[in-house]
Amino acid sequence: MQDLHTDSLALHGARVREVIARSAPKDPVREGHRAPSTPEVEAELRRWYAVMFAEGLSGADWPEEWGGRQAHHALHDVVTTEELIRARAPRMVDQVVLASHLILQFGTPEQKARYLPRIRSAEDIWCQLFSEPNAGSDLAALKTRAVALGDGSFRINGQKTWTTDGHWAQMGLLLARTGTEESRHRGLTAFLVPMDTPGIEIRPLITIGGAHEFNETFLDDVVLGPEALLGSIDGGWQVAMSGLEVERFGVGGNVALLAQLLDDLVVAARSLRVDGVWVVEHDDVRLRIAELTAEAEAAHAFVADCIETILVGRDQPGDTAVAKILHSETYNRISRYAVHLIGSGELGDNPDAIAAAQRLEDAWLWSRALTISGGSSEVMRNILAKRRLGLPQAPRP
Amino acid sequence: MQDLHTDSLALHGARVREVIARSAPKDPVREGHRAPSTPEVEAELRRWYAVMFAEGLSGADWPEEWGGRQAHHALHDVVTTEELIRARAPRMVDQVVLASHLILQFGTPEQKARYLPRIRSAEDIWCQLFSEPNAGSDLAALKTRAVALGDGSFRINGQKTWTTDGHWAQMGLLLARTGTEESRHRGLTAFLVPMDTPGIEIRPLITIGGAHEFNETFLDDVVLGPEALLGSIDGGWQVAMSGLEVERFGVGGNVALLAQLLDDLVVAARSLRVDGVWVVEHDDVRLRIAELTAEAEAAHAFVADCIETILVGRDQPGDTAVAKILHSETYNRISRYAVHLIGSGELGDNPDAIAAAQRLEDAWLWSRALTISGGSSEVMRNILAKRRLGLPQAPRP
Amino acid sequence: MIDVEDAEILRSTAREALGSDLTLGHAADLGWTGLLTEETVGGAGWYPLEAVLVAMESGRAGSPSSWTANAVAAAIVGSIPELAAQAAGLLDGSRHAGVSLTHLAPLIDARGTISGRTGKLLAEREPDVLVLIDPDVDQAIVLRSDDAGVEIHEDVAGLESTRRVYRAELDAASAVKLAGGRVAELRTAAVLLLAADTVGAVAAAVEMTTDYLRDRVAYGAPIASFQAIQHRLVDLTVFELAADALVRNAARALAEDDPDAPRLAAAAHTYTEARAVVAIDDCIQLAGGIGFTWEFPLHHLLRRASTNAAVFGSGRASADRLAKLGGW
Amino acid sequence: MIDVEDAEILRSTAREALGSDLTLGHAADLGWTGLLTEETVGGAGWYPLEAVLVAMESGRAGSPSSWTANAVAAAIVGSIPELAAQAAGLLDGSRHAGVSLTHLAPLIDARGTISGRTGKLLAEREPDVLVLIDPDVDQAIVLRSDDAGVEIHEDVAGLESTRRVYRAELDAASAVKLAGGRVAELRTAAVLLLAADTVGAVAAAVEMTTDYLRDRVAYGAPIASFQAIQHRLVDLTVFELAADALVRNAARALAEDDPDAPRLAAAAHTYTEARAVVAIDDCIQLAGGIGFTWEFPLHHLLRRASTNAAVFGSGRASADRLAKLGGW
Repeated sequence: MQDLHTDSLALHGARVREVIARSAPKDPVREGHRAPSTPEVEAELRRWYAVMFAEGLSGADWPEEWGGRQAHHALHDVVTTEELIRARAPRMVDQVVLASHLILQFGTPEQKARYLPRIRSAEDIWCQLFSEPNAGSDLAALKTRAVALGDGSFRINGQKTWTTDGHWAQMGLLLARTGTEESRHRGLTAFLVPMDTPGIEIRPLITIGGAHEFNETFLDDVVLGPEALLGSIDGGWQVAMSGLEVERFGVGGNVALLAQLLDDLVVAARSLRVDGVWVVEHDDVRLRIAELTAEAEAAHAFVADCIETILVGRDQPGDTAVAKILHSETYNRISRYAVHLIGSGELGDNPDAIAAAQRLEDAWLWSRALTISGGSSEVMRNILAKRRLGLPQAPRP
Repeated sequence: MQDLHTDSLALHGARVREVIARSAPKDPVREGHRAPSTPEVEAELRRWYAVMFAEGLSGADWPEEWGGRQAHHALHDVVTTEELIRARAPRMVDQVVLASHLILQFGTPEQKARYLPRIRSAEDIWCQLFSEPNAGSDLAALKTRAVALGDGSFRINGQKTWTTDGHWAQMGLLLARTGTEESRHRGLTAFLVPMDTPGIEIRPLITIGGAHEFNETFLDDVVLGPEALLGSIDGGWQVAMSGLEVERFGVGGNVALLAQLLDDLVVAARSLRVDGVWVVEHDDVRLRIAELTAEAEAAHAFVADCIETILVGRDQPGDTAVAKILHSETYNRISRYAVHLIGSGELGDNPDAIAAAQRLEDAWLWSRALTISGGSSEVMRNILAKRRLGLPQAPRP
Repeated sequence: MIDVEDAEILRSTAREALGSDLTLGHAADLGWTGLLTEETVGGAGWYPLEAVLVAMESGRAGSPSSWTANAVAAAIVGSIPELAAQAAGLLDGSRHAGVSLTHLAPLIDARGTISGRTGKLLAEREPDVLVLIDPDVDQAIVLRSDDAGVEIHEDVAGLESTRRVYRAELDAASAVKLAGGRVAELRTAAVLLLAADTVGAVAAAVEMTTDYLRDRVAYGAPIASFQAIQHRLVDLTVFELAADALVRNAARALAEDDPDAPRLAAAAHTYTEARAVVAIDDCIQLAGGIGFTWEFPLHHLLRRASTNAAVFGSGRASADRLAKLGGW
Repeated sequence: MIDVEDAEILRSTAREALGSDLTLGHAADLGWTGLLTEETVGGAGWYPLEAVLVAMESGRAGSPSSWTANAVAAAIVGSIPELAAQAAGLLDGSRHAGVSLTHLAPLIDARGTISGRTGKLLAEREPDVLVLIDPDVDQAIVLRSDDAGVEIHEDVAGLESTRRVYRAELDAASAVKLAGGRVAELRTAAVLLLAADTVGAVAAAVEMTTDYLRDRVAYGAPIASFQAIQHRLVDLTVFELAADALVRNAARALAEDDPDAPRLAAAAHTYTEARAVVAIDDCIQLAGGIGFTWEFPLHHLLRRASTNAAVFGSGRASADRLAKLGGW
């Protein structure tokens, strides 16, 4: 497998670098500060997303009739992500990727024709309306109700939270309850919702890093026509679970972030004096950085392995949960140690060191998004206990 | 309170040191190798225990009629334990202390008259027959049955495990089920059992340190007369729980062990070359030892505080569980790091360093006894979740 | 020495007072600024344990007040005969102090004036009086913000959100020096007050997280009923209790002029500084999404503990001191 | 390069073979001793990844066999023209090798003979052939136990219980030296084989503990059904999987002559050495009383991982190497 692709991957990497050099926004991305903060930045970002689709840096895995590329291979996306991270260029919005795949899988021909081109042109940014204040990790508990009005349309009432990009998205992917209150995962239905539909109100939810990335979304008598239905009535769980599959390879390229954090840590540490001494001259600091490097290499090795086994169909249950734990918790530990170390000393005036320190602080304050969202580390451990280790469930007598 | 006792405690400490210098066995104790390995060592140990009782290093808290001292204060026992640890002199057997207190609290006048003097003279060593192969931490699950024979006597059948000192004890404190199989903690009864009663068989259970400290005990149609009953029939749980109180101050003096481990670590580290370099010259090693020292000081501070609050009756629920976690887990971490560090280098020929290294190895291999027995760290955390934090129990629908 | 019961009363009184946004003036009215200063110059006497107990409550409340800086500065200023009269303004809260740990030797120029940059100064507003204490030598210097050659500016980098961090740039400033005297004890006290503040922040974070998870339901049960969560909350509590005991134990030793006090203070700082940050970071994880929002107070406590960890010497410096005092 | 499926087959074949007490002779028959030695002198070629996979299984089985020492020694001996003929005895298992990491410069006396004490040599019985590899310089020396001036004795201190640790005292012994050549690759291979053995020991400990707790009942339920226990078992599994992937990744790099291989091997050693011991120690805690008994195999795995951690250089030396190769 590796021999087959090495050349193709190297070529692809070079092409991605070329596209980035030519078209990516000039301001480097900040971890945890991804949503655009001004109309100018937003315009620039949409322009770049359109380029990404046009150049096959996004959506290359779609069917050819919708703009995908025949020569595409899953590893190309891993390479793309790595290159984007290295260049600190904006990556595609996860929710856009999710919506694309679900529309391709569950959408009617009309839905595909209407939404897919608008995704490729970046006219439509998508957000996800799944989580609720009392149903974060436990989606089957969600309460937002969709009542069928008899004419094929639905009236929606409820509250959503953690709506990433909701404040600048045109479209939302909504999960609402069409079954009884007790129906859990059996009574859910998925909808495609224009965010300017009357009755939708968005309020910002500011992160601990001070960024406006997330929102609360209030749905008050929102009426959706039959064309908004994605998949079948009460078939929403299937749609949501299918979405989880999309993220399978996602973590692949992301581990490149760990190497970047370590590079920043070394850059900052080289300019840092703690208690009057250059800190990299201390064994304990050098060895601690080495320890973190080893952790990052372990995460990287596991993820690389994981991609290989998935490609040959020999992955084990829960491999992606293991990858998520390794990546997100190492990301947290590296950035936490770095901020702590830098805070304990005098960084001096080296602009590279100051920039690296700022990135590390951004990363630390963002790190809990990685260990909490998309299934918290605790939920991942529950899943692994059950699926990977096959441990018995606590009896409920 | 402190002013009141400072002088008295200093005097007591001096007296304990004098008694140790005069009478303690010459061979220093090894952690986890406490039970005597030869008849000569056993004789020496019993002689010393008798001295400890005679000199008030043990049993000073008993009522005066049974040999206790009026001027005794709970802090004296803390000082005694500290001094014994510092001198590496044998400490009193926990099970003897336990049996004494339970006989004093629950025993009939005849039982007191019969057993207490034999404890003071060290003719009787006691062991505890509580744990079973399928009821370690969960005593309410124990299965050993005591069937009343109608004439006031009982026939006992079952199996006990983790019988500390069972192989050289004269007496055992037994907990057996007199109620139905489902009676849990309500159907248990305590008995005083001569270990030479027909039907009792003892088999050694060797520790991971290679020591014979524990045993398995098989009870096969063991018949006990009514005089063996301690407390009331079906009142065994009360007896067992009262025993837990005895250990309240136990951890007090024991934290002195942590300081001793750290001293040994420093002694060994001073003679240690790792990868060709004296290891104490490395910042990382010096700071790691400092970290462990800080942990030990934290455990020490909490325990000292705990004793003070217990004495003025302002202790909080679970304080002793916190003390046990801090002491036992710090003991494990210090000894584990020490053995790891020493194993990574060349210790040289300094006999003090070699002896220190051996003690640290003993300590590490013994450390899990501290974190597992007497309520494992996991059980302590369950207790603290419930009693200290008042956390809700998982619902059982 | 304050007994168990009195300590409880002091803590709960302080907690109540800190409930509202307590400023330096209120703290002075409550007598907190005088807890380290001799009675002869208007202080309450030598009460480091009481000061530490109140500092824990300040940390718990995330209080902006910089009364601890005034308490340390008043004691230093009050012990210098030529400045003693100026202690009053620090004790009554009319003047704000900033205290920093700064290697003094490199700052003292040939003419005996002071030039260079100070360490970080933590205060609720720009300080009027600066006290720089050397980490190794028992020496301190006192400067006034309106002295010639003293320029103070706010340090806007860094995580702090409940207080402010300042630096002073000194240019041939004249300063009053204090060598020996009470410098060593007050340096130890200053370390302990920060460690105490951190312990308070941890206590608040752990309690806040525990209370939140007691009510919050997931998968049909309160999150705090899940055993894996319970054990982590217990571990956080055990750390908090041990750190609290260690800081108080060191303060008690300091109050009793026990020669072991500097070693215990170094142990307290070593034990708390990195662990506290990890503990509060773990609280954010346990609290889930809500803990990740700006409105929920956990991140302010995280920022506070993170700043405290290093504003008066790094944890590794304390560990190094602990090693040296231990003789290895 | 071996693919995912072939690797699985190799591992399960090795696991089966190691089920019974496998000695060096059997390992030789299975071709394991030749996995690092060139075909021209009787080896199988350069198969470090395969060797690492089998070493993992050896650690898992707690095997006494010291085939890995023979594999490294045969490759060194086989690459020295004047000794190449002697590789055969190491490859067929008729002679036992001991390999140690030893600073050579201090041992080489003025006449070019060797005097002093070697590092630790891990072997199933007293070795016939000694290979000492320098940690920093790409240099190795080969000695025979029956050479004049070579005295081997068993090192009885330490925790090891499944294999034996030896030392050689050298007194003006004549040795064959090898400079450059394949020394660097084989030193990297030797580190990886030990790290692999450790990963195997962790895997065995975690599986053994998980299986035990699945059946063991407390408070009316299997212990492995308690969530706090489940999460710890998961953490142990995650560590094992990551360590396994890292060791294999480094071995793959070594097989491909990737210049990054020494750095990855240093990372693998850094990552596994202390963590493996902590992980198995935690297994003993989780297993409760039974894990504390001599009969239960956990402590043998603990002793093995503890020995492996340092017998071929310390973890801190690997971390230092990692830092140096990273350029900081």
